[in-house]
Amino acid sequence: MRIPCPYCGPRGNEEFVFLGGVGPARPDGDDADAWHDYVYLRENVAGAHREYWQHTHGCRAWLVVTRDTRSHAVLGAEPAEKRE
Amino acid sequence: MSDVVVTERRDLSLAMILVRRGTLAAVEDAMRGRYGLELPAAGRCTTGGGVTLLWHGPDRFLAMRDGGDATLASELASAFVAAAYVVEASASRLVLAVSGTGAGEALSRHLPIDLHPRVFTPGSVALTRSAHIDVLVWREADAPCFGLACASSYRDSFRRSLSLR
Amino acid sequence: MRYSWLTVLTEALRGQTGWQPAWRDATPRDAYDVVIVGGGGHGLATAYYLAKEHGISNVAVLEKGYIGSGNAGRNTTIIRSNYLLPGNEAFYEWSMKLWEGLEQDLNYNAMVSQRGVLNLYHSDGQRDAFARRGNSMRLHGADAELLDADAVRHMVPYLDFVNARFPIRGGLLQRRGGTARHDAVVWGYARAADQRGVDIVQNCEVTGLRIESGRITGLDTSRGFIRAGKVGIAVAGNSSRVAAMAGMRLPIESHVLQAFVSEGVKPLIDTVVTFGAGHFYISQSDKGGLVFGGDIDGYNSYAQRGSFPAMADVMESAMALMPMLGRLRVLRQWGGIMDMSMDGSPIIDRTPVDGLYLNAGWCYGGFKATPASGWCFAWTIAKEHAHALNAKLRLDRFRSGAMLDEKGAGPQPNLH
Amino acid sequence: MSRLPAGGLIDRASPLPFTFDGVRLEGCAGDTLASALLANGVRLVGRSFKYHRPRGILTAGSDEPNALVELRGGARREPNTRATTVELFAGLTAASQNRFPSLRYDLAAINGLLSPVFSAGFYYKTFMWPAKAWERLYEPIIRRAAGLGRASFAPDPDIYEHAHLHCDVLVIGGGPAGIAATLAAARSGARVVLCEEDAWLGGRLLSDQETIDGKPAAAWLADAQEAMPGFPELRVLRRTTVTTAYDHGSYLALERIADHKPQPAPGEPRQRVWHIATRAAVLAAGALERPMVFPGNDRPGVMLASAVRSYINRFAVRPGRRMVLLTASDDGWRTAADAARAGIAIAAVVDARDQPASRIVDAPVFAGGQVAGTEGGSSLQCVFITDATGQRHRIDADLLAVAGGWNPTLHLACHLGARPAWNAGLAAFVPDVTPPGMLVAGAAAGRLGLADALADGARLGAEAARAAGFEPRDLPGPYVEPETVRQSLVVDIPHGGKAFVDFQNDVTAGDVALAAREGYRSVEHLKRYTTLGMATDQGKTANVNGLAIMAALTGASIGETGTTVYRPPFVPVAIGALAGPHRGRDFRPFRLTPAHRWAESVGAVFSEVGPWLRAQHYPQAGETSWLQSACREALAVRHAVGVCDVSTLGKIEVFGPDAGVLLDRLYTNTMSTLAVGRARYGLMLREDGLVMDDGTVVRLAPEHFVLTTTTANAAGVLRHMEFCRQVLWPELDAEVLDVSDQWAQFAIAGPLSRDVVQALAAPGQDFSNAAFPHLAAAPLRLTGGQDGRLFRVSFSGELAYELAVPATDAEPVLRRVLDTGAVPYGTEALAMLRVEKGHVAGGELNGQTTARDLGLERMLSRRKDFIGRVLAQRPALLAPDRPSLVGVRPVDRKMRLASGGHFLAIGAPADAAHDLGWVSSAVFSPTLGHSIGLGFLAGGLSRAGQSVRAYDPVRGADVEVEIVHPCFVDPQGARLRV
Ligand SMILES: Cc1cc2nc3c(=O)[nH]c(=O)nc-3n(C[C@H](O)[C@H](O)[C@H](O)COP(=O)(O)OP(=O)(O)OC[C@H]3O[C@@H](n4cnc5c(N)ncnc54)[C@H](O)[C@@H]3O)c2cc1C
Ligand SMILES: NC(=O)c1ccc[n+]([C@@H]2O[C@H](COP(=O)([O-])OP(=O)(O)OC[C@H]3O[C@@H](n4cnc5c(N)ncnc54)[C@H](O)[C@@H]3O)[C@@H](O)[C@H]2O)c1
Ligand SMILES: Cc1cc2nc3c(=O)[nH]c(=O)nc-3n(C[C@H](O)[C@H](O)[C@H](O)COP(=O)(O)O)c2cc1C
Ligand SMILES: [Zn+2]
Repeated sequence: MRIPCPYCGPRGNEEFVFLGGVGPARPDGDDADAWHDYVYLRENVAGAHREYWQHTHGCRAWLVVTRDTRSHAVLGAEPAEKRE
Repeated sequence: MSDVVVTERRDLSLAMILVRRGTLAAVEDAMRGRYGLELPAAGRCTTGGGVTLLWHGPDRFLAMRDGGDATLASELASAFVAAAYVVEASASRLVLAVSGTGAGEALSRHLPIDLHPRVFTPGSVALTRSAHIDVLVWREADAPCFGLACASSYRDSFRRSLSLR
Repeated sequence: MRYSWLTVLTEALRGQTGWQPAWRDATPRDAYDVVIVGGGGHGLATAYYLAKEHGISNVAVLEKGYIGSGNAGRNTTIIRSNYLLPGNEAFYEWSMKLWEGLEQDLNYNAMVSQRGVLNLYHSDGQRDAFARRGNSMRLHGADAELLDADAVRHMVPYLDFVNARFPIRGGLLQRRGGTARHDAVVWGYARAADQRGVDIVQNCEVTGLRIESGRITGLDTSRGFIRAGKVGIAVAGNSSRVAAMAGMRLPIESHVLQAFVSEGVKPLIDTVVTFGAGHFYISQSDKGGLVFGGDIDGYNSYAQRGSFPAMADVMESAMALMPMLGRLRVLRQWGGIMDMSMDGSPIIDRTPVDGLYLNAGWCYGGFKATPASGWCFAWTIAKEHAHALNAKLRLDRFRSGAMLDEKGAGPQPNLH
Repeated sequence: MSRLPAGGLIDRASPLPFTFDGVRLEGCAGDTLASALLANGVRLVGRSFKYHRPRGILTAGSDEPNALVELRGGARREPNTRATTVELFAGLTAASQNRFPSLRYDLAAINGLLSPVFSAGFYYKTFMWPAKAWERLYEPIIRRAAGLGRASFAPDPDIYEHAHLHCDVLVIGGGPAGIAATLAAARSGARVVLCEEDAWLGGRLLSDQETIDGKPAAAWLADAQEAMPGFPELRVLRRTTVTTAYDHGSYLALERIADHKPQPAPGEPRQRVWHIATRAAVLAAGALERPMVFPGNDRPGVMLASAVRSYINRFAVRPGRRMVLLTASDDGWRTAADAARAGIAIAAVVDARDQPASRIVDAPVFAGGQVAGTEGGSSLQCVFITDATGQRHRIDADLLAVAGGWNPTLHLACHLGARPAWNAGLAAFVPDVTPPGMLVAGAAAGRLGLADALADGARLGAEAARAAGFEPRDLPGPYVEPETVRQSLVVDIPHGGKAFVDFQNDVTAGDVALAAREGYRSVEHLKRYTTLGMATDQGKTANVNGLAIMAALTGASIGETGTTVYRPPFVPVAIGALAGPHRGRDFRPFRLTPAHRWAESVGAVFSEVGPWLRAQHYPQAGETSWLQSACREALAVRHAVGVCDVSTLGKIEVFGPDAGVLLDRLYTNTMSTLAVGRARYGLMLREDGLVMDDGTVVRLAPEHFVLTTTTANAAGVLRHMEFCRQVLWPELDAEVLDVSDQWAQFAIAGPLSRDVVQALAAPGQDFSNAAFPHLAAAPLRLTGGQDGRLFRVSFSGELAYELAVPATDAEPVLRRVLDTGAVPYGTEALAMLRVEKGHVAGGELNGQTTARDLGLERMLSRRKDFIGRVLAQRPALLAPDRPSLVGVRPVDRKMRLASGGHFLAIGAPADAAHDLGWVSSAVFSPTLGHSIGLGFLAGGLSRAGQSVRAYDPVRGADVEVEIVHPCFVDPQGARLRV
């Protein structure tokens, strides 16, 4: 698989570390249920999936990659952090 | 490929430059003013005033200068004032120079990136991985030579992976 | 038709013409007391034990493809009960006991082969963690032995004891562990369930779950609507997709795990060996192929195939451990979709929907669980509460904090 | 000898001696092992898997199911090697396999007589009684009988290489279609890579008599190859098989560099794996001929018609003297012409189709006939033909050429999971959906004729270049007489005699019928029940025939019946090649600390800790065990001063106005209040509230912190911090940087450590307790002129410092430390010291424990938020019976404790219900003179003073221990504050 790093160009997935789907926003209260859902529950879609990858063995940027989990087709990749 | 020569560059000053967010322009000005040097774009390096600046991730640069007098970091720090953090890095990396007409071909055995001269033009930089070791590789802008750097603790294994003992 | 030497010999004389289908290729009826979604090992075993242990035989197993087309038909067949945590170990040990009598129970030779499972360790810390685990197994009545390097060398002399990057210091051995013929497990349960009246419906994909006032009433399928008193989901890698039909989000991600088989060779490796300093485990099938694998690829996928880095990792580990493998050739590689739970342990439980039950989260270790999983799931569906053996395999354990995290990797499924 | 006097691509002037089963034979350069055997009249080459039937050579390529040999010997023995793909070299040795005592007289051939019993899947119905007999009796017999060749138990002596290629167009297969595609793409200036499995380019052109532009095809081939070096961006890889198509234009190819030599030259790799990344690909892999299913179709002497032509035309070998041709394709008929030209008598031609070809041949032609059987033991002697009227004819022949039609070689098009489509007109499966960027040309696309292959190649080569962003020019292609390709798939369900579908796995038409009868009707069940297509050739010759028979039996169409899944690799690939150089000591790189060389020079014993090598202990003359050394080292720390290399700790710097805020969120305790020049112990949780890591945080300047992580978690913590900073809180004005390799770090510990530090420091720096108290931190100028950082932190519980200096200064500084008399200590002594102090480490920080379990609840700040705060409070994590940290010591102080034992109440039965916890760390305490341990116990310290058993049956140990506070030495911490 080749992940198109917005900074470095397409690279083999061995250069990346995957962290899972981009879920709902991280809660900031004390609601244990909200935390449970955030930490444990996953959409786990079969289809276009927004997910975190870090170009760990490259530029170390965390990316949000949109990838079809059925075909592995990459539909987009952008830095998780917009600098400026 | 027998003409490939690999040398370890020992007498170097290295410094990591972390640009604070929103201050890129200030750092650019400082670099221009102090060294007459442009900040490299992603995947590029620039050289001037004896200093080479290697892109090292978003808003990060590795500065390199011949001579291990360790003044580079403080010099840069004073040039940037608060616009960037400068971290002494001279001891952090093994740096190799790979030269010779067969250098690109020899390196392409080891590096997963495309080193074709049409793609990896002079002044190109890449952060990648070889033999399970993270490496920084660049093609010198003004010499038929590649630079390679990896964390200094991997020195022996990295040299060995390139079949250098 | 009972399988025996006698029938085999009789049929040999009759030109094999008298055999009947091992199971009926059933057409779905309008309604069943219980419908099991998923014709893998777990689904079929559940149906079998529902009929056998609980007398519930108005049961259908709905399978979207052919039975065994999921992970049951593509796993590396290792069976063992070498777990650490209470809540897991007793369950897997019960599974081991069921394996030990399975063939006679099913009248189908699943080639359960207790050839031993040897997990190697390469550091003191690893040795101590294995000791803790082995002791836990012993406390649960399972067998476990802690071997030093010499004992390992005696058992498997062809490992790299000379030039290893991570020298072998010893191993945790479970002699009762081993392998079983994965497809035969599927077919054996199917045949035995069929004989007890269960309908096995292939090419029948469940596309919706109908729920009325909080209770399951039936299923939409590619072969029409089917009414059901109770529904059990046992779809492994597709758990999230089917659960979503009931509006549920699960603590599960689906990841791809690859496996490999070599060309067949004469007996070479006669136990199951697991590398402790890399991702690699291996055994030799009775046909002669070396069956081996390693870690999951590490990203969500429903594609049943992986990419090169995970394969490279396996091959490098293989050579690091067994340099004699160098000239043997990989014949085929494939992938399966793993239902990776957030703590690496499974779920066999009721759900918030009345009459809807969930069996999921098997990660890459659910083959060995097949008998106990079916047994416990059948119990839970029949009695509407968990058996002591699956009491800790709860869906709400992440809410309560009672995770069963054997590896201590936390809620990051690609690390389990 | 069956060598033709002239012609072929062999070099008669270079004879090559070789042996087969110990018999010395001779072939010539250009031969394969198979052609050389045939040239020597050897037809019996192997025995089949199950029935041990005699088998010969069926094909001339990598689809060979029968002619498998053990090649080479000793550590280089390669079982299951296809004789048809081995290039002959001088001194080659090969042996037949799966036979005993010899190939000709194989005792296990008796299995053939028992075959009525050994039908598909019979073992699922038998061998069940008694239950224990499986492992003891049946399985060993089955295992010995199964398998094919024998592997060597010796390590593979050869080396393997991996390399990378990037291109615009990858062409797979160097037949006419591939060559045309290559030239078309290369002319556009695109970077093109052509991979051809064979040592020669040309594909079928090497084996067939074809005319291009009015000249023999060889001329065109020569011109094309001459043109190739003129394209600087073209790379031609011969002996290179593309094995796998991966996602996003990645391909894997295997180059056999030295397999055609006796052994690799010194330093030369045996094989190389190419990782190819391309924008576009042209699959031009040709087609494979299929055999036909009739009784006795496996007898040596039965050969694919295309292979007969290969042996005649390419290898100048006459594979028989009298030939019957059985064909279901027009293409098969060429064989008669070529054979006749080679002096082979044509005994008969059977065209099995309903509408046979009308060709002229000087032999009886049986239109619409079939072969009903063969005779001849281990070498064909006669063929029984049933003609269209059902009449039987006996024809003497020693060669039966079979042309069952061609299957496009579409495997790579299906590696991403697509299934091919049935093309009824062509009577073959053709690629349907292909991987993104892949075009299929020539025979691989089902366009079987040469004219089509050339036209396809040129067109698709250009199209691929265009897709990669180049502007190809269209040039007129060469002229080839157009032909209409006609072939059928003839499925007769044969009666009487074994008719093989899968030769290697001995799957017969009867087995397919049995599977259908027993309900294993899905092609995938058919495959798994009968093992059809699961042999080393992956059913290249078998699958389509097998599923066609199943279709005929079930009444479904072939298209509905479908194929099984195509999986990589296209041909089997050596495990050694896939592993490449990463084996043995090079399996993973080593990280060495800056003081490693020094430690080596003083004879330190190292251990592998993750990527690192760490000094475990430093044996001194006269010491006989690691324990003795470690005790000496630890006591030096307790009583004088020691120095330990702790450079393996992760070191991370955090900068910026928001650095403190970031650290407050990452650590459970507050870091933003830390004063400049101070250090603090910190604890990090995961989002789920369990402990992730611990370490020290130092504030060097208002906007500058440096922190350490444990060695084990260094990479994970860095990634976590980057995630938090970049993803969770991008608004924070803070930067995180790994500085682990810049700094060497030494722990200098013991009551005399202040003297050491003072001696190292350049004059004018004051390290008195008042000036530099516990948890102070400051930059340090050393007497040697180096700049370092000094932190007053202690893991050992003694007065202690950690000194960080740039890695390049490590050795001189360390030597200065040693000159002051400090004793080097390793990880064993370190462990003793920390357990004596009750400090948690790996055994306790195992990802399963909470701060509360560790007795560190007080570190959870109540005044601020931090990662893991809420979920750490879940009820089960607060349950009173959850095991928590205690110290233990044996009641009988002479007893030794080991980590991993479980706690049981005295007198309680040893079962899971009475399990109270476990020992997580155990050491011999040199300070106390006995074993001590840390562990997790239900009820924790509320049981202090009680005794429990530490039950360790896997080590045969059972020790009564007393529960004590986990800190065994200086519980008040007085020593570290002096
Ligand atoms: C490569 C690999 C190696 C493994 N190795 C081992 C091992 O050595 N030991 C071990 O213990 N475990 C191993 N496992 C794990 C084990 O195979 C699985 O955990 C186990 O098989 C899962 O249970 P199952 O058999 O019921 O699943 P499956 O066989 O996957 O059954 C689920 C079935 O549900 C069907 N289905 C899905 N969705 C629907 C729907 N909507 N409608 C109808 N049907 C549906 C699927 O088609 C499938 O047949 C391995 C797995 C893989 C992939
Ligand atoms: N008239 C007919 O019925 C008929 C039928 C079949 C073939 N043919 C003849 O076959 C030829 C077709 O031309 P073509 O170029 O399509 O096929 P080809 O068979 O001539 O060439 C294919 C080449 O691809 C190579 N190859 C296959 N898989 C490979 C892989 N994975 N990696 C590397 N190399 C691989 C093969 O070794 C072969 O050299 C024509 O000469 C045609 O006349 C004719
Ligand atoms: C234990 C085991 C042994 C296998 N042995 C073989 C084998 O000898 N030959 C073969 O072609 N495939 C073998 N396979 C792989 C299967 O052919 C198949 O690839 C796998 O079950 C996944 O199914 P799929 O490829 O149809 O998706 C084996 C699989 C398993 C699980
Ligand atoms: Zn990048």
